Amino acid sequence: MYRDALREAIDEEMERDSSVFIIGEGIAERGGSYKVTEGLLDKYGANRVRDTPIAEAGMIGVGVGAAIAGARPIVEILYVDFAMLGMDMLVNQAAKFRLMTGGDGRVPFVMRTQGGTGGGVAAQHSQSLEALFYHIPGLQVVMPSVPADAKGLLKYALRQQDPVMFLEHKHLYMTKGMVPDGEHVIEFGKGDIKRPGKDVTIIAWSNMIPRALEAAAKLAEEGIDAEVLDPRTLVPLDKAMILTSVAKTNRVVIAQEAVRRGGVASDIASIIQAEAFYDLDAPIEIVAGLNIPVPFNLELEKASVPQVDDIVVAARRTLHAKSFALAAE
Amino acid sequence: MYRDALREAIDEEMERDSSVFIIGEGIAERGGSYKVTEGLLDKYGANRVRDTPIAEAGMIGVGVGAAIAGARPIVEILYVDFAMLGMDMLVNQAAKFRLMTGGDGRVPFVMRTQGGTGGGVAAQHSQSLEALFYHIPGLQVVMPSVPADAKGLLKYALRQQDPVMFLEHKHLYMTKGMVPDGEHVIEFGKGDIKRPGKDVTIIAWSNMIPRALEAAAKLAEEGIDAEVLDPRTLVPLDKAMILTSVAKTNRVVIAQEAVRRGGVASDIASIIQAEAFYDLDAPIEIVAGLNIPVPFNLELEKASVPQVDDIVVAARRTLHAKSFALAAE
Amino acid sequence: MSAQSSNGNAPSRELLEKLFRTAYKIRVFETEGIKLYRQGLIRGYFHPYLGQEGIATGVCAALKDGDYIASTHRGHGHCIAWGASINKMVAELLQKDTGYCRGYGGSMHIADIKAGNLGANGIVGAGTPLGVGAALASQIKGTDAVTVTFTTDGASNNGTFMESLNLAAIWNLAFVLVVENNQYAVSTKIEESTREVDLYKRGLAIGVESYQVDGNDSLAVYNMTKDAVEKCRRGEGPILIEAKTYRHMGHHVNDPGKYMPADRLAYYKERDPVDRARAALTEMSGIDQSEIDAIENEIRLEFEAAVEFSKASGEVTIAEFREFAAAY
Amino acid sequence: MSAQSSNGNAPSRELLEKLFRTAYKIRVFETEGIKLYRQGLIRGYFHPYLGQEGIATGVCAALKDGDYIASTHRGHGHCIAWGASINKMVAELLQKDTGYCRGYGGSMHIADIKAGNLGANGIVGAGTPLGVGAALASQIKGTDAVTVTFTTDGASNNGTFMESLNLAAIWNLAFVLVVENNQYAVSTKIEESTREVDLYKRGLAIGVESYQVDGNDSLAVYNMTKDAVEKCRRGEGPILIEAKTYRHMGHHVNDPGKYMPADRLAYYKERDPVDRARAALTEMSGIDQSEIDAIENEIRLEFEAAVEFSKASGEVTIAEFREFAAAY
Ligand SMILES: Cc1ncc(C[n+]2csc(CCOP(=O)(O)OP(=O)(O)O)c2C)c(N)n1
Ligand SMILES: Cc1ncc(C[n+]2csc(CCOP(=O)(O)OP(=O)(O)O)c2C)c(N)n1
Ligand SMILES: [Mg+2]
Ligand SMILES: [Mg+2]
Repeated sequence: MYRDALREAIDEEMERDSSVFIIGEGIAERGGSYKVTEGLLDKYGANRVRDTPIAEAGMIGVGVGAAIAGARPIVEILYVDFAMLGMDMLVNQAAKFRLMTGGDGRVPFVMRTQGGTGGGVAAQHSQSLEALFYHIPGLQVVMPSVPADAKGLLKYALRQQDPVMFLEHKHLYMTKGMVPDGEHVIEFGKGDIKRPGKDVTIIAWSNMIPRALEAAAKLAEEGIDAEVLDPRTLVPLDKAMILTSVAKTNRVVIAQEAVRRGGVASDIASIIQAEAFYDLDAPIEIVAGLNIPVPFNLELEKASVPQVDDIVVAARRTLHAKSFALAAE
Repeated sequence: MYRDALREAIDEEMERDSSVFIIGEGIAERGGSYKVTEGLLDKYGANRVRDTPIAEAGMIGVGVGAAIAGARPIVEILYVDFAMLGMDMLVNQAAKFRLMTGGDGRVPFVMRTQGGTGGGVAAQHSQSLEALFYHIPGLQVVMPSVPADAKGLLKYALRQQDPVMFLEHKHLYMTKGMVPDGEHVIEFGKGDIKRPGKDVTIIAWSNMIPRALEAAAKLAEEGIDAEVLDPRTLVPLDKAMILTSVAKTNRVVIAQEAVRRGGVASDIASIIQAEAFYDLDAPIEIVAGLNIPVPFNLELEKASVPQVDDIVVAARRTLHAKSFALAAE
Repeated sequence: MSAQSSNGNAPSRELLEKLFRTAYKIRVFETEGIKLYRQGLIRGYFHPYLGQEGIATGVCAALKDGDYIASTHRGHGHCIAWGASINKMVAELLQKDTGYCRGYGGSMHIADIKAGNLGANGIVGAGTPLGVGAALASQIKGTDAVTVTFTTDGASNNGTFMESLNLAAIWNLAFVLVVENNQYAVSTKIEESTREVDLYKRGLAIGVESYQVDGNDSLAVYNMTKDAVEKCRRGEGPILIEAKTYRHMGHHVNDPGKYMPADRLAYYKERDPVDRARAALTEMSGIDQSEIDAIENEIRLEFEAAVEFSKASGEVTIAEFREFAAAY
Repeated sequence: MSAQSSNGNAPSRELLEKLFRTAYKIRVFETEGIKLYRQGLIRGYFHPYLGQEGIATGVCAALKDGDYIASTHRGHGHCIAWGASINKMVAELLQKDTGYCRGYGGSMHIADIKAGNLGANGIVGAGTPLGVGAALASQIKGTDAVTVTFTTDGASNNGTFMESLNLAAIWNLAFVLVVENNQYAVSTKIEESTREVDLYKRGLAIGVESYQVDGNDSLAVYNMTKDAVEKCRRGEGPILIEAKTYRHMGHHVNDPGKYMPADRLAYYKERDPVDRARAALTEMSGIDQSEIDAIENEIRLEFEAAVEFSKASGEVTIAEFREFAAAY
C-alpha cells in the first residue's frame, strides 16, 4: 500500500543515513494519522522520531534550520492546509537560501504532507495547494500517485540538496500497487506514462491518476485511445515527455484536483501552447476543481472536484474539436 | 502621485465610513514607509490609525476578525513577502469564511501591501506574489498601475464585502498621473485599455504597464500597433475585454514581473487558448521573471525581471510567427 | 479574583438552573451526536466536548447580547452555551440546507455571525486573532461588547497565541482568552509539548492579568468570567483564564483514547461538570428531583425533535452550489 | 548567574584585547560602511550595528569552532564578531563576485555555512526557528555544538519567538537566544509594542532559564554567555539572555532617527560599548596607549584594504546568473 511504500522509503533512508530524522504531530508513539510512521520510533528511537506541539511554523522553520546545518529532516505536516502557517519559512527561507548565499547554502529539507478532498473534512482540511509551492523558485514539488512512485520518489527526495514539498493524497494511503524489490529510487523530473495511447494525452497527477485511468478505460470503450501521463514531480517538470506525447496525440486534457484558477494545469497548458502550438488540433482542456472552497456536504464536495466522467467528457471534446476543425478546413 | 492617490482614497473612505480603520507597522506617526498614510493619524486619531508590533500573522488575523465583526480594516503589510507570515489567516480564514458559513459570513477586509523589485533590496523584499492569492478562491486581487486606478480601486475595495489583496508596487509610489476630481470609484473586474492598437495585445498590470507602454511606443516606430490591456483586477478578471482584444489582434503577449512558473500570466494564457483557440495566429508569449529568487546585485536584479526590450522582442515574435504561419500555408 | 464567587452573594436559582441546563444540553448533544455519527448519519470530524462542559457553560453565562465568542475545533459546547438553535446545529451536522451553514461548514465551522458567534475553527489557534479582531472592532466602534475566545492547551504552543494576545494587551481590548487546558493535543500529553503546564503564566509574561480556574466547576468559571468581563467593559482588558479540565474520551469520535490513564480519567469523571452543576442546583436552590427530571426530559426531547427536523430537511442542490461557486 | 564574571577570576589580557578588537572592528566597519553607502557604493538596505557592538562581541567570544550563530537584518556585527573576512563582507556589500554571497545576498543575507554562520535574515524573527533547527541537528548528530540566535525586541512580539523557543525547551537543546533589546523597532518604541518590556520574562513563562544583561558591557555579556554555553553543553539548555542596549542612530542609514530622545541617546553614548571595551582593556591589563593605537590602526588598514580588494573585484555576469537560474 501507498502508506507502506512511504514507510519503507523512510525506514530504508533512516537506516542508510543517520542524519535523517522525522518530526511531526503524533508521528512517534501514535505512528501518524495515516500510519506512515508506525514502528519508526521503536526502531530509531526518540532522538530521530519526535512528536511536536501544534507548531507548524516552528517545526518547518526548525526543519529548515536543521537542514542548513547539515541534517536531513522530514517534517510531517498533518494537512497541507496547515502548511500555510509555515509559509514564511518555506517561501522566504527554504526556497531562497541557496540563491541568497550565492549557491553555497543548500537546504536538504523534506516536508511531507497530504492534501485533497475526502469524507467531508471541509474547507480547511481538503485543499490541493501544490500551485502555491510550484510558483516559488527553489521548492521542488512531488506528487506521487502510486505506491512504487511514492517509495522511489521519497527515497530520492532524501538524497536531494534542495527543499522538497512531498505532497501525498488522503485518498491514496490505502491504495495498492506493486513496489519493486531492492533499491528503488526515482529521479525527479522524469514523468511516467501510466497508460500509452495515441488519440489524446491526459496529464494528471496524484489522486487524479486513478480517475484518469478509469476515464481512459471508458474512452477505450468508445474507441478513443488515451495516453495517461503522470509527471510525478511538478518541479522539476518533464517537459520533454509532455511535448513528445502532444506531438503524437495533438490533443490534451489536464486534470487536477486543485481549483482551476491559477493552478498548475494552467501553467502546463501555457507551456504546451507556447512550445507545441502548431501540434495542437484542439484547445487544451483543463479539468479542475471549482473556484470555491470545498464544502462539507458530501455531494457538494464531490461536485467541487473532477470526477471520472468530467475527464471523459473533456477528452471527447478535444476530439470533436478536431472533427470540427477538419470540417471547417 | 500614486501614493497621494492611495492616501486620498483612504482619507475619503475614512471620512465617509467611520468603521474604516488602518493598522500596520509605522503607519501612524511615521506615516508609513511609502508615506501613504501620512497625516491620517492627525486627522482620524489613534483609535482608527494604529501602529502594530512586528506581527504580520497577528495583524492580518486581527483584521480578518474585525471585518467579520463588521468593521472595515485596512491592514498594511510592509512588503508582500511578509504576508507569508499571515498566509493561514488569508487562505484558511478570510478566503473561506463565506463558504464555510453557507454564505452569511462576509469578510470586508483589505490588505494593502507592495511588491516587486527595486534598488537591491534582495530576495526577501522583492517578490511579486499575486499568483499565490490568485489561486485561493475568495480572495480578490487588485494591482493598480496608475494613480487614478489606485484611487478608484481602493475606494471600491473599501466598499466590498469580501477580502481584497490590494497589491501596490514599490516602483510606482512616486509616479505621476491624472486623478479625476470628485467621487472616483472603479468597479472590480473592469479592465482598461491603456493604449488601443490592432496588431498585438499586450496584457500587463502593475509596474509592467509603464514598461508595456514604452514597448508599445518602440513597436509603433516599427509600424507595429500594440494594444496595451491592463486588467487592473486579476480576481475578478475581465475576460470579456481580453477575448475581445484577442479577437481583434490575434496575437498576445502577457507581461508579468512575477516568476514565469505558475504565474498569473500562465493562467490568463490558459484561458485565452481555451476560449479563443481559433483566434490565435501565434503562440501566446509570456514575458516574466526568471524562475529564481531576486538577487541583490543591481545588474542581476534587472536581469531577473522583464524589461521594455523583452516585451518588444516578444511582441515582434508573435508577428513573425504569423508570417511563418502564412508562408507555411 | 476568587474562584468561588464574584461578589460573595449566594448564586441565584436562575443562574444555577441555567448552568445545569446548559451543561446538560451539551452532554445530551454530544452523547446523542456520537450515536448519530456511529450510525453514519454524521460525517467528517466530530470532536466531543464531553467532560469540558463546565467551561463553555460558565463562560457564556457571564456574557450578554452583543458580545462575541470565537471557538475551536471542539466547538459544539460553545455554540450551545451561547444559545444556538439545536435544530440548526443538528441539521448542519447532517449536511442539511437548514443547518447553520447550509451544510457547507459542518462540525468544525458552525458560526452565527448575527448572534455574535464567530465560529468554530478547523485551524488550531486561529480563533485567538479573530477574537482579538472582534474586540478591536468593538473598541473602534465604541461599544461595550466583550469578546471571548475559547482556545486550547495545544494552541498555547502556537505562535498565534502570544502574538495576538499581545496585540489585545497593547490596545487594552475587551478580550477574554479562555484556555481550555484538557492536557492533551490528540494523544500528545501537555508535558511533552511544554515545560510549563500552567498556561496562565504566559499571559503574565506579557503583562496580561491571568488566572487559573477549575474548568469542571461551571459556577467557579462563571464567577471568574463575570469579574473578567466587568473589568474588560471598564477598559481593563484583556484577561486570560486558564481552565483545567480533561476529556471523557478520545480526541474525536473514532479515537479510543487508550493513552489516557484510567486513574486520571476516573479522577476527572468523579468531578464531572454536569454532575457538579446538577448538584449545585439541587443543593443550593432546593429544587426537587422531579423538576430536574423535567428539565432533563425537556432537553432530550429538544434534541430528538432536532433530529426529526434535520432528517426532514433537504440538502443544497448541486445547481445552487454551482451558482454559489460562480459568484465566489 | 553573575553579570560580572563567570568564575570570579580576573579576565585575561587576551580576552580583554579580543573584546576590544572585535568591538572596534565592528565600529570601523559600520562607520566606514556608512560612508560608502553615502557615496552610492553600497545599495539596498544597511542597518548599522553602532551602539550594540558589546553584544555580538561578548557573545561570540564565548563560543568555539563548530558552534553556530544565526543573526538578524542588523547582522554585520555578528558576522565580524564571528570572525568573518572583512574582504568578503565589503565585497558582498559592493555586489562583487568575491563577496560572501557573490553579490546575490547583500547586507541582509551574509552567511557562511561552512564556518557555522547561518546568516543574517531579512525576515524579522526568522533566525530563531533556524537556530533551534541547527541546535536540533547537533543534538541528533550527538555533537556538543551550541547554537546562538541573535534576535531583537521587535521579534519578541512575533509568534515565531515563543513557538520556536518552546521547541528548544521541550528538547533541551543547546540553544542560546540572545535578545538584543535596543528598545525600538524602526521608530516604534518598545513600550508601544508590549506591556512587558523586560523580555527575559517570556522565557520564564515557558520554563526556560532566562537572564538580563547590560548589552553595552561586552565583558558582562561574555561572562553570562560563557555560563549559558557551558550549561547548554551539559544538556541544560536552552537559555535566554536579554541584552539591553540602544542604537546610536536611526534604524537604517537613511533614517535620521529623530524620534530617539536626545537625553536617552546621550545616556547610552556615555556607556558606549567600544569605549567601555577599550577602558576595560586599558584598566585591567595595563596595556599602554601606543598598543591601543596600533590595534586601532591595524583594524582601520584592514578595512581600507578590504575596500581596495572589493573595488578591484568583478561582478557575477548575467550569463552566469542565467545559468544559475536554469539550475535553480
Ligand atoms: C494548525 C493545526 N494543526 C494541527 C491540527 C490538527 N489537530 C486538530 S485538533 C488537534 C489537537 C488539538 O489539541 P488542543 O489544541 O489541545 O485542543 P483539544 O483537542 O484538546 O480540545 C490537532 C493537532 C489543526 N487542526 N490545526
Ligand atoms: C517579518 C518582518 N516584518 C517587518 C519587517 C520590516 N522591518 C525590518 S527591520 C524592522 C524593525 C526591527 O526592529 P527590531 O526587530 O527591534 O530590530 P532592530 O532593528 O531594532 O535591530 C522592521 C519592522 C521585516 N523585515 N520582517
Ligand atoms: Mg487539549
Ligand atoms: Mg529593536
